[in-house]
Amino acid sequence: MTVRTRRPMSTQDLVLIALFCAVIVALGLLPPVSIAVIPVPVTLQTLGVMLAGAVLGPVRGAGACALVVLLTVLGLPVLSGGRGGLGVIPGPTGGYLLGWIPGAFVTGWLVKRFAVRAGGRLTSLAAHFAACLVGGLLVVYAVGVPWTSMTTGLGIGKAALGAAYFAIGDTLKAAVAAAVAHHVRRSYPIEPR
Amino acid sequence: MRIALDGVSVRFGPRTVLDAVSVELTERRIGVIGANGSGKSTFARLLNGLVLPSAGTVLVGADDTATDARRIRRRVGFVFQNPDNQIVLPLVEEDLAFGLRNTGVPRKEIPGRVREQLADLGIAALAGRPSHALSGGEKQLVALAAVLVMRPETVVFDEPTTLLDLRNRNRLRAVIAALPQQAVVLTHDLGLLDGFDRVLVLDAGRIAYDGPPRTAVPWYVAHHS
Amino acid sequence: MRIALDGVSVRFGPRTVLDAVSVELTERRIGVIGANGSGKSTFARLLNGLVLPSAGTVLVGADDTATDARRIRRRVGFVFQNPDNQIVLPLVEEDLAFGLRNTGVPRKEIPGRVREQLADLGIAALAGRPSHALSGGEKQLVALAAVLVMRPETVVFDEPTTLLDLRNRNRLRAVIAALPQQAVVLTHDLGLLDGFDRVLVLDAGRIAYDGPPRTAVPWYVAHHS
Amino acid sequence: MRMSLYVPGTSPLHRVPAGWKLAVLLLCGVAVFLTRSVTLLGPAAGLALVLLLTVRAPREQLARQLRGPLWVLAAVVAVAALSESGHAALVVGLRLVILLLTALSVTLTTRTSELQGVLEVMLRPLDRAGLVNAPAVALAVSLALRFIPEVFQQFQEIREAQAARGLRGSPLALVVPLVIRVLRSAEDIAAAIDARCYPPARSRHPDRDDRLSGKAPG
Ligand SMILES: Nc1ncnc2c1ncn2[C@@H]1O[C@H](COP(=O)(O)OP(=O)(O)OP(=O)(O)O)[C@@H](O)[C@H]1O
Ligand SMILES: Nc1ncnc2c1ncn2[C@@H]1O[C@H](COP(=O)(O)OP(=O)(O)OP(=O)(O)O)[C@@H](O)[C@H]1O
Ligand SMILES: O=C(O)CCCC[C@@H]1SC[C@@H]2NC(=O)N[C@@H]21
Ligand SMILES: [Mg+2]
Ligand SMILES: [Mg+2]
Repeated sequence: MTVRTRRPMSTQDLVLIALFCAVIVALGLLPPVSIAVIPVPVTLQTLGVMLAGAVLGPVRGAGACALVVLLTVLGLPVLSGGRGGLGVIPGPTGGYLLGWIPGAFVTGWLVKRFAVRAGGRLTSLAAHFAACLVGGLLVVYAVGVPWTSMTTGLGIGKAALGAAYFAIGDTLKAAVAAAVAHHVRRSYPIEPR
Repeated sequence: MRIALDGVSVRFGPRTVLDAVSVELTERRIGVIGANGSGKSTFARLLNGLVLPSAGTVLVGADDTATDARRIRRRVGFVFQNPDNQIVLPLVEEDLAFGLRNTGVPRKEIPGRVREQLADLGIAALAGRPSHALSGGEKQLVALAAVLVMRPETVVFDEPTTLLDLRNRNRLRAVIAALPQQAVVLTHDLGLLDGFDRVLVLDAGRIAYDGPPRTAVPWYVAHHS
Repeated sequence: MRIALDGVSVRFGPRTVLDAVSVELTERRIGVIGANGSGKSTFARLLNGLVLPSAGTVLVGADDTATDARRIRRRVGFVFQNPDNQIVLPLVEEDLAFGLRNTGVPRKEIPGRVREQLADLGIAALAGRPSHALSGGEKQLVALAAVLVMRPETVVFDEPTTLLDLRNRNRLRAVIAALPQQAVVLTHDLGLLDGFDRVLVLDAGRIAYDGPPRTAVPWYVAHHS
Repeated sequence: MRMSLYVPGTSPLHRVPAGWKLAVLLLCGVAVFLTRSVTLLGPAAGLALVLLLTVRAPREQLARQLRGPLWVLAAVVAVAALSESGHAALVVGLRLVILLLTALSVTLTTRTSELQGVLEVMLRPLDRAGLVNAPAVALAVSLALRFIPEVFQQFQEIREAQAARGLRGSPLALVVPLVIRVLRSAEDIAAAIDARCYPPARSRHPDRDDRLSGKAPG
C-alpha cells in the first residue's frame, strides 16, 4: 500500500469503487444459483455488496453499490441474468437494489468499528459475519420489503414472504463474505474507510 | 505418462483456435512455443480438461478428458503464469494444506506432506511467511509447490518465468529440470528449453514444427521475427 | 533532459527500499536492471513523482517532483508493465483522449492528435476497438500511444515486454529505438538493452554498477545467477 | 461481452432526445399510482406494448429482459388475486406492465453515452452546490465499464487455476484471490491515472476530490 498520504478521496479510492462495482457485476454474470422455480433473482451479487462494505469500508463500499445502481439506471445489463435499465427501480426488486447502498455502508461501518479490532480468529470471523448479516441482510431487506409492498400494493407481510426466500441464501453469503474479508484482512490489509 | 491428441480442433464461436491437431506426448520434457495467440494456452488447457475439444479426443493415460475430467485433474497438475490466481490463504503452509484438505487427505498426514513438499523445492523457510507478500519468484515457487503437493503425474507450466529475474528464472529452471514428473512447458523464454526432449512450435492453431530444441528453436526464431 | 537524484531514500514503513541514491541521468537511452525487489519500479516511479522521496530530492530539469509533480507528469511519461492496468477507458480512442483532456488540450484538437499518434505506431485500425478485447501486444502498443500522445520529453518503461512474443518484442524494441525522446527502460530482458548508452544495476536499493551495457550486463549476470 | 442494451434503429423513439424520454418516463411512473381505474390502466398498458413493439428489438433480447420480471409479475398478481380481489390483482398487474414496458422501451432506444450526457446535466447543479463531484462520477462510470470485462476475465482465470488444483467448488478459493488481485491492481491503475495528469488542473474547486465521499452513502 502506498504511504503517500493524499487528499481525502484519492484517485485510488475512485479506482477501488469502480473495481468493486465491477466485482459486484461480475458476480452477477456467473451462472446463477437458481433455486428451482423461485422466480425472483437469487443472486451472488449480494455477496459482492457485503464484500464491498467489509473490505473497502462504509464510504467506498456504499460508493461501489451506488455506482452499480447508476449503471443499472443508465441501461447497462449489470444485474444478474444480464438485466438492467430504468425499469428495475420501480419494479418489485428495485428497493433491494437501492438497499445495497445503505447495506454496504452499514456493513462497512460495523466492520470498521468492531471487526477490525477483534482479536482472535473466531472473534474476528464472528464480528465480520455479524456485520455482513446486519448490513447485507437486515438493512437491504429493510429497504427492499416496504418497496415491494409499495410498488405491488401487497401488504408488508406478503412482501416479507419474498424476503424469506432470500434469507437462507443471503445468510450463507454472509458467512462466505465474512471468511473472505477475514482472510483478505490478514493477507492484504487496507484501511476501511 | 502418455497423452494423446487425436484430430483435436477447438473452436470458440466462429473462430478455430486449434485445427485438427494430432500428437502423442510421451517424452519427459516437452516445450511448446509460438506467437501470441497461436494457441499454446488452449493446447495446454486441453491436457487436463480445462478446455474440451470441439472435435477429436484427448486421452490422458487411458482416460478421456471429455468424460473423466475429475480424475484427470488430479493426474495433470497445472501451474499458471500468474501465481496470484492460485494462492488463497494468508500463510504459505496454510495454502498448501488447503488443497489437501479439500481433496480429503487425512488431517494427520497434511502437515508432513506440506513440509516435505516445501523442502523438496528448497523453500522450507517460506512455510510460515505471508503468501501474498512474497517476491514474484517466491510466489511462483509456492504456486508450484501447491500443485506438486497434490502429486500429479504430469505438470503443465503456462509461461512460468515472465515475472522473474535472472536468479529466480534459473532457480525455476533448475526446479523443472529436477522434477521427477513429466513436464510440459509453454514459454516465450526460449532459453528455458535447453535440454528438453522435444519442442512443438504452434502457428495459427497447427503444429508447424516438431523436433528437438536444437532445431525447433532456430526454426521458430527464423520464422517469427 | 536532465534528471538528477540527490541522496534519495524511499522508505515504506520500516523498510528502506531505496537507500541514499544519487545519480544524474542525461543520456538518451538508459537501462535499469536488477533482481526482483531490488527497487527498480520504485526508482522509476520517483522520476515522475508517483513516489516521493522520504529523504533527498529528485529534480526533473529544474522542477522538483515533491513540489511540481503536476508539471513533471506532463514532461515524463510512464509505460507500466501490465497494460491492463494502464488502459483506463473502455475504447482505445477515448483512452488516448483521456490524458489530453486532463491537460487542457482544446477539445477540437484532440481527435486529430489521437489519430495521428495511433498512425505513428502503426495501429490506426485499433481506434474504435474496445480496450479489453485487444491482444497483449496490441494493448502494450496502445498503452505506449496513450503516453506518447502527451508528447513527453522523457518516457519511462517498466518491464514493457514481459507479456510479448518474439515478434511483438522486436516491434516494441524498434519503436523504443526510434523514439526521438529520452527513454529509461527497466527490464529483465537484457537483450533489450543493446545499443543503450548507459545501464544502472540496482541491488537492494543501491546502484551496484553503472556503465555501458557492454560491461554492465555481464557484471549483472555474473553477480545474480 | 456486450456492455449496453441499446438496439440501433430509427424508430420514432430512437429519435426523441434522451432527456425528454426520461422526463416522460418519470411522469408515467408517478401517474400509474394515481389511479385504480382499469379502464385507464388497461389501454395505457396496450399503448406501452405498442411502443415497445415499434422499437423492433431482437426477440431474444426482449425475452431476456422480460423473462425474469414477468415471473415476478405473475407471482405478485397471483398473491394479490388470492389474498385480496381480482380487481386489485388486475390493477397491480397493469401498473407493473406499464412501468416495465415503457422503461424497457427507453432503455433499448437510448445510447449509454446519451444517458451519460443526461446524467452530467442532472449532476451539474449538485456539482455547483458542492455536493457531488460530477467529473469524478463520470470517470467512475467509465472505469467501471472498462473493468467489468477485465474483472470477469480475472474471475475466469482464477476459476481455472483453482479447478486445476482440484478446488472447483470452494467459494473461498475463488473469491479471496479475486479480491486480492483487485486490491493490488487498484494501486497500479491509480498510479496510471495520476501519471496521465488526473485530476484536470483548471478545476473550479481545488478540493473537488473530497466531494465524492459526500455523495457516496446515497
Ligand atoms: N475462451 C475464449 N473465447 C474466445 N477466444 C479465445 C478464448 N480463449 C482463447 N481465445 C483465442 O484463441 C486464440 C489462441 O489463444 P491462446 O490463449 O491459446 O494463445 P497463446 O498462444 O497462449 O497466446 P499468448 O502467447 O498470448 O499467451 C487467441 O486468438 C485468443 O484470442
Ligand atoms: N507501496 C509499497 N509499500 C510497501 N512496500 C513496497 C511498496 N512498493 C514496493 N515495496 C517493496 O519495495 C521493494 C522494491 O520494490 P520494487 O517494486 O521497486 O522492486 P522491483 O525491482 O521493481 O522488482 P520486480 O523486478 O519484481 O518488479 C520490494 O521488496 C517491495 O515489496
Ligand atoms: O437483480 C435485481 O433485480 C436487483 C437485486 C435484487 C436481489 C435481491 S438483494 C437481496 C436478495 N438476495 C438475493 O439473492 N436477491 C435479492
Ligand atoms: Mg498463453
Ligand atoms: Mg518492478
